[in-house]
Amino acid sequence: MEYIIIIISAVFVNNIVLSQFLGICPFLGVSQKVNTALGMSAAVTFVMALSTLATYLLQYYVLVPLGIEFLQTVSFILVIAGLVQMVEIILKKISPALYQALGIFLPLITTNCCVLGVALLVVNNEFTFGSDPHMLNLGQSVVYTVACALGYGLAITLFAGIREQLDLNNIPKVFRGVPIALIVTGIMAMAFIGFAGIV
Amino acid sequence: MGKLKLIIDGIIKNNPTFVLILGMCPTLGTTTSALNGMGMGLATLFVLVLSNMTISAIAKLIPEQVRIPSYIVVIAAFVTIVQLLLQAYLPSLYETLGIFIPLIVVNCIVLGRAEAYANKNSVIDSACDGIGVGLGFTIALTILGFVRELLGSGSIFGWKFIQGDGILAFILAPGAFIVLAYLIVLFRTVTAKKA
Amino acid sequence: MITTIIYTIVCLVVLGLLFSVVLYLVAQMFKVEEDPRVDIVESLLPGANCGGCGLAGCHAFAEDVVKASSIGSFYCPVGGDAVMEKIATALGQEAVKTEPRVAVIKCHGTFDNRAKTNCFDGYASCKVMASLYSGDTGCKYGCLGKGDCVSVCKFDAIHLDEKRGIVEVDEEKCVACGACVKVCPKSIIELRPKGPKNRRVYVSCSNKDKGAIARKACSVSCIGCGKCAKVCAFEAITIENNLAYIDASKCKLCRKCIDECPTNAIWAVNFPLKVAVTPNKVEVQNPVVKNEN
Amino acid sequence: MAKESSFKNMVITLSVICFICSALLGVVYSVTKAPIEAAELAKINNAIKAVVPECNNNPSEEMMKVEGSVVYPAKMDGTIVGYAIKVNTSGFGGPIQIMVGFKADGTIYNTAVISHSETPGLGAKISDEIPTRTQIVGKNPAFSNLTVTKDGGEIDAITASTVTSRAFLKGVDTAHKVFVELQKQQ
Amino acid sequence: MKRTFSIGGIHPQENNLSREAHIETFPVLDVAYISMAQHLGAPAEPVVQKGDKVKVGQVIGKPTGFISTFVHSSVSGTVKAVEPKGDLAGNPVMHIVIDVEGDEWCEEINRSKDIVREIPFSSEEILEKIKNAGVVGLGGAAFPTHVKLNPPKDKKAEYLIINGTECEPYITSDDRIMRERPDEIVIGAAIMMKALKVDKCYIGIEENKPEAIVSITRAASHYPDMKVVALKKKYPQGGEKQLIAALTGRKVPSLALPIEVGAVVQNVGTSLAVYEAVQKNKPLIDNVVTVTGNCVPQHRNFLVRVGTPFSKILNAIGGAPSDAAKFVSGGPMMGKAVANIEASTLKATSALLLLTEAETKRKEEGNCIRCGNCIDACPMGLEPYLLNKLSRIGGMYDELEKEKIHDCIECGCCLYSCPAHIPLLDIIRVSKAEVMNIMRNRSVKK
Amino acid sequence: MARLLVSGAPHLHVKENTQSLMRDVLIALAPSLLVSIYFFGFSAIKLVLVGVISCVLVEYLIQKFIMKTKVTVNDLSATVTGCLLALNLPPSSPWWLVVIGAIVAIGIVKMTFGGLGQNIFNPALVGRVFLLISFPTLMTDWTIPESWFRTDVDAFTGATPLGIAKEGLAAGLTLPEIFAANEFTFREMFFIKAGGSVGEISALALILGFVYLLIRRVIKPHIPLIIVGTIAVMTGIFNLINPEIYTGPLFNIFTGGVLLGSIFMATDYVTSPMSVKGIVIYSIGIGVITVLIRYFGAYPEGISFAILIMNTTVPLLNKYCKPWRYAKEVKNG
Ligand SMILES: Cc1cc2nc3c(=O)[nH]c(=O)nc-3n(C[C@H](O)[C@H](O)[C@H](O)COP(=O)(O)O)c2cc1C
Ligand SMILES: Cc1cc2nc3c(=O)[nH]c(=O)nc-3n(C[C@H](O)[C@H](O)[C@H](O)COP(=O)(O)O)c2cc1C
Ligand SMILES: Cc1cc2nc3c(=O)[nH]c(=O)nc-3n(C[C@H](O)[C@H](O)[C@H](O)COP(=O)(O)O)c2cc1C
Ligand SMILES: Cc1cc2nc3c(=O)[nH]c(=O)nc-3n(C[C@H](O)[C@H](O)[C@H](O)CO)c2cc1C
Ligand code: SF4
Ligand code: SF4
Ligand code: SF4
Ligand code: SF4
Ligand code: FES
Repeated sequence: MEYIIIIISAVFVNNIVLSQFLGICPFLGVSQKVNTALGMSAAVTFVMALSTLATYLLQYYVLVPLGIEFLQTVSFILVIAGLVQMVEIILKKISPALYQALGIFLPLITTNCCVLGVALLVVNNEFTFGSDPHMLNLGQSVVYTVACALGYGLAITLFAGIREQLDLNNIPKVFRGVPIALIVTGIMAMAFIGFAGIV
Repeated sequence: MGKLKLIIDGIIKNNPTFVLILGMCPTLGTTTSALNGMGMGLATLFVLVLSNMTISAIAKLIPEQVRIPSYIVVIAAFVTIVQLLLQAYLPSLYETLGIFIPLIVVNCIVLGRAEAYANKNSVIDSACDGIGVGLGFTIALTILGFVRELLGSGSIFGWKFIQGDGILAFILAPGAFIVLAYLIVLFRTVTAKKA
Repeated sequence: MITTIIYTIVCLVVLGLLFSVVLYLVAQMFKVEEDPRVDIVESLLPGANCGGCGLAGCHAFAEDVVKASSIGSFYCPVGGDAVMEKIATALGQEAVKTEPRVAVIKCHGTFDNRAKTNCFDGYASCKVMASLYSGDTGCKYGCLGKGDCVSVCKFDAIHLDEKRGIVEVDEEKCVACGACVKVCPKSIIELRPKGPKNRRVYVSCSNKDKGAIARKACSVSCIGCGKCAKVCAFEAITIENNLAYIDASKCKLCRKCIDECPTNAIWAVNFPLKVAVTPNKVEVQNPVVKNEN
Repeated sequence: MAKESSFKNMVITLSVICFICSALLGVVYSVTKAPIEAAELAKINNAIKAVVPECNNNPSEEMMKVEGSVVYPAKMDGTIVGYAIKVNTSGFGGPIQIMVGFKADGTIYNTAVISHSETPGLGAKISDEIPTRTQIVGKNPAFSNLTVTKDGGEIDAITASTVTSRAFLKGVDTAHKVFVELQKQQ
Repeated sequence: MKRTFSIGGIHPQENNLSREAHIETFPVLDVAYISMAQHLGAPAEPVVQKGDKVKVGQVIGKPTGFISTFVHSSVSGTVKAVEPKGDLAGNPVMHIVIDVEGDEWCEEINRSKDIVREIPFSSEEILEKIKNAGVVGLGGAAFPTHVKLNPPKDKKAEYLIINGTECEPYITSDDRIMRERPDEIVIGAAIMMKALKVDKCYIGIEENKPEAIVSITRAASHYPDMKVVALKKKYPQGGEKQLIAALTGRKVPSLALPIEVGAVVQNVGTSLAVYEAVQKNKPLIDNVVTVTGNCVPQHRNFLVRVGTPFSKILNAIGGAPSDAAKFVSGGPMMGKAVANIEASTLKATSALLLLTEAETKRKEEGNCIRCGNCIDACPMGLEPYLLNKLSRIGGMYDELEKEKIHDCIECGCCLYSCPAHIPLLDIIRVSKAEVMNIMRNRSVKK
Repeated sequence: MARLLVSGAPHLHVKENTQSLMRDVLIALAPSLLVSIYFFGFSAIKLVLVGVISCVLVEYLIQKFIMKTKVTVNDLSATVTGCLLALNLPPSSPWWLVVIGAIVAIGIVKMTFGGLGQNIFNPALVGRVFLLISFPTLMTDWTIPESWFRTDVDAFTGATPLGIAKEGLAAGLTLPEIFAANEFTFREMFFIKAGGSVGEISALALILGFVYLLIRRVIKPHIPLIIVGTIAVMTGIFNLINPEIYTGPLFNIFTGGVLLGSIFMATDYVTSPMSVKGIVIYSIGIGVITVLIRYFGAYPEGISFAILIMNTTVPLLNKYCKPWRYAKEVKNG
């Protein structure tokens, strides 16, 4: 039950893009086509799960015992950057098509706030899933991270669908591109507020 | 190139928020009031200038393969410094900005400027570029925060001029997106007319 | 205190080491060969993605150029010779020079030059109209005036004169990408050399009907009478299917043909003012508005 | 141009950069460590000061744990004049940390919100001056029904933020339980 | 429940004003203008020259390709000219202009009205006779009938389907021939069955023509293998894919011909022409043309010789009424608007329809409101609104192909039913042609 | 004879146009409007008038002065939006609330997307939701401003049945207790009920409108029926599991905006899927989300959010749920 609450909360209620404001740049950037958005969400999910796992271990088995938690930011980002670059290299080899589709945005996953953001949230924040405030354990962290990534995927896929449709429409010139995308996101955020309080 | 022009370019032509559309997360996440926006902007400015300078100084020494990780480590170090300083001397601001302070590391603007400008230019030019872009960011965040605060809470820099609440949607997530959209449109129309 | 600093240093250096070693190994294991020249060429291109080169955008152009053995058959109309030269240098080849060209409309059947015979009531598009019938005037060859070429032009270089029912090319803006040539269902747009000082002479008509029929349909039609060909000292003019054509490479811009043409179908542009008083130009100066649509 | 990406170069560069950065960080950390701790302490102390009657001890030094909550006893010349009790409760947007100050007789002296993540403009108002706080000051939870009016109590909720108000009052209630426990222990 | 096809379709107002008008023979005029492009495929090549004397039924044009057929003179007289003339769309097409002198028919043509039931010919002989008679499909497309009746060897025909649906509003020429000449039609069908070597034949007629159903049923009772089926009224039931689906439940796959599901569809008029060609040696030189329209005082069904100018037919009903704003050759849904009323009738001209401005003028185009009416109306299950949007962006050929624009049968249901009055089919037609072209080039490359 | 018209086939078209469709929607809304005028008196008229006028005005001003395109307020779509916006607000709303809603609905949600037919989200609903999150107190204030027909108004002030149920549950009561304390009879809910938005007062009037729209073939019945069906099934199951805390089908269908939303708002052509397959998923989604929000969410009412949330999925539904294509069949099917 607790895991279900975690998932619903992270996917719908506290959607990482629509209510936490994380990972907006690639959200706006890689959402022109549904297929790319799906690829991006897959990549983000993968990277996020992996990096949270790594950073969680780093936090609790290295930084905390050594009393150097302030090194969080540096060490986390280093780990994440390494992982992303690895994924990039591997992807380029295994699936050139996907690589092409995600284009320059793969390296940008590094600078996607949601990866580092979630890694930091997981080890720094108290959560109230199901019970009183507590820190997440490893299992919860991974589930939470994956759920966040799924929420990201959900948002970006819906958004890409909308943008594909917008491409067929006659948007006034000044609104084309980012402004209309932001307005759509805003209204999506408004719609998702409906989920407020579900968990 | 004139240093002043570099700075002004950063504010107008390369405005990170309105033109380059980078660093959206702090832009949207911290601008519930003008002061918060400004604080975030200044913190970023600080990191941006220092990292730009450092990177332009060391760019030539770094092999291609580890370029990005090296830059990131440098940036992260500066961010951590900001983080520690804020925590020590401005704890309340540190608390309001919350997670967005460490996230300056991944703010695309910082790495973006390092990649696009600092590693090709001199230290001084990079510093000016950092100041310009950082100011552009700060100004944009302040304006965004100002508008959201004005509409959403009915106050200006914390000074409340109406009784009760404003239009709450503007300080919630949807308002952030929508106000930014209209500011970008405004910016586009104004700059297009000038050009 | 010192221990903290030592831990910090050790921790971060170890991470950095790990990072570089692992990355290096992975990079070795998953190496992909890619021609770096594609990126170089693409960065040289204007990035308009107009398709004027006949390929699917600038990236495709770059890929194909790099693949091909010689760049002779490639030309980017937007970037022009300057860009082609840069690409050639980048690839270590000679660039081919192409004369600058500009689109010309080979029809001048304005509303007052030709009468409407019916009223088109479908979607306002030349393509749609041409797919259905010969057009709403007696001339089966002329401009349909629905402006497909206008909407396809990425450079805002072609405009529809609503009052006179004909399109006009803005020479300054036209980059001769050829998009309008491709889209015009009546094939009346031609890319012609710009000519010295932008001066050129051409037949502004595409009517292939016999003289009498053409004349009846349009007052400025080429009736294929051949007078121009006779008067031309340079054999630049040929008549085929009742239509005259001036070969730009032979034409010496003497403009004798212009005075000879009984229907004012030949146009001379950008010559000094004296010539601007040809009947054509007079008419341009006093457009009679008569759009009955 | 940048140096060539040989294995040796990569490793050395990255290590050196890491070394310099970490050394720098270590130093900055050492320098800011004290002020950071001071700032945190000051925050707690300020909160304590705001919620307990005047005292002349340093409550944060005499902190104790009761029923999982942190209690700071305030003493005037050695006699207890009140307690500041820090409790966690969960509001609309996540955990809320509040400090409730009791006088020795059990009436509420004052309350303070230490941290929260409620919605700006709605629940976030608990950290500003809010009706709830002024209404409960001087009341003794043992004798008053400190719940929102909607639940039959005597406190007006913050407009449109019943959830936050309930959470706040639940926190007060928890603190009061801790207070009762403290009384029992003595 | 009467049968019909399952997806899409519309119910425009029927307006069969001329359904009670008997077929009248239209007088032969002074000059006939006979087009060489009267059929789908390659135009015929003239085999006569200026000054030649021709008789009715004499070959004046010969086929120039596999999908092509003969053209015969519909009058007797002297060839006045062989020259390009505007067709109804104003585009130049090779015509043979004949000055009419008397009405002298070729000898081999049997002009008696007797009904000849016996079919003494073999399948090959039948095809030869049909080809020599220049018979083309009269259902609209004018596809050479002998080609259609000769399916590739690897495809087996199972059914002959006779299309008597006449689903378009206004037109009544098929209705009239079914009522007036049922026996010939049925024998024509029997001939085609023999040519195709099939033993099943459906004759589909929409229920709004009860008299035709009765008369054809009576005539078909001689042939146990023929089944007359009354169908629910719905446009475009006459589309061959829809008719096959309604009658047999089979669906012709995308880009395939009806023979893929074992069916061959022929119009009732074609059937009549086949009868005359095979049993009477009479080439296709005349056909029934409905002349009608709400603004027309008289509604007529004329048996018209091929090559009669439209303007002359209009004169016969007292000239075009002053409020007629559009002439349509064919029905209001599929017919072609006439730009040149000096153009003359073709073998497959089925109607001349006069519409007023109020009836036909396109309403001002609005924004698509995504009402989905066009989707509901499309009998091919396409999304016309989307095809329209994709087309207007330009260059989206891959997407259009994915949306199966090539399946569009150009029935016009979408444009008809759009409340925003978007010229859907105008736009789809052009993109469809482009997409089909791309597809063809691709398959040629392969 | 004038010059001949020439165009591609077909040469006939339907008589309906956008304006006539919108007019039908307005006619279908008339019964509800009349009931609310009867019940709320002048304030209902005021809200609807302000809604319509401000929506039309905003559209007019934007088209005329900002976009400089043809003004198309004649198509009545802005009128429908204004009308629905007003019908979705509490009767006691001040007029400026409607104006803000109209600016959001037309200015942000419709015109920035290019106007009629191009918007992704339902304008009236975004307008309403915007107001709901911006002015939570005003938007949940259900006091009845005045009444032209009854004097015992007091009996009808107070929250909506949904709100009462939600509050009661939050306060730890069980449903039977809540129902005992408040009278919600089916009869009242069906014919006229107190508490609620201007337009959701009478289920009967809404259903009349539904029937009119069906007869005029303006909408297909799928969306409303599936939404109501889904809600009925889902609440039925929950209600069976625990009737103490989960309200039942009748209560859920006839209270709140389910009928107004499913008949008039979820059916908006522009923002609902094009194919039947898509429509089914869309409608089920709306039903499920509505129930989830009502049972578990912060808001007592969920249909507006549910429709908006499903609006975001419409492009994907259009992309992946194609109509039943003719030619998919393989040989000799
Ligand atoms: C985006 C959003 C944020 C909210 N934030 C809070 C909050 O911080 N505190 C709270 O108690 N309720 C919050 N709510 C819930 C509603 O405002 C409130 O529960 C509901 O309107 C009931 O009104 P009431 O508090 O007047 O009973 C929020 C709702 C939304 C949609
Ligand atoms: C939309 C549409 C409607 C048609 N309606 C009819 C019709 O009413 N009657 C008819 O005989 N053929 C109609 N046709 C033509 C038939 O599809 C088919 O081509 C014809 O029956 C084949 O016979 P034919 O070769 O003898 O003409 C229609 C075609 C289409 C695409
Ligand atoms: C290019 C082309 C080739 C065709 N080839 C054949 C064929 O080989 N056999 C056949 O029976 N029909 C053939 N058809 C005829 C079609 O099946 C169809 O009957 C004809 O296009 C008339 O259809 P319609 O009247 O429904 O438009 C062909 C049609 C076209 C356009
Ligand atoms: C059946 C039907 C339902 C409609 N529902 C709405 C609605 O819920 N909200 C709205 O703003 N407009 C509605 N409209 C009007 C119009 O479609 C709407 O303004 C468009 O979304 C604007 O592009 C409706 C129109 C019709 C025909
Ligand atoms: S005759 Fe020549 S100039 Fe006149 S309309 Fe035709 S093509 Fe144009
Ligand atoms: S030039 Fe060709 S494309 Fe342009 S308007 Fe004339 S007919 Fe159309
Ligand atoms: S014309 Fe084509 S797209 Fe339109 S309804 Fe008919 S088959 Fe469908
Ligand atoms: S019928 Fe017209 S308005 Fe309706 S969806 Fe189709 S194109 Fe759009
Ligand atoms: S700032 Fe760019 S993704 Fe967050």
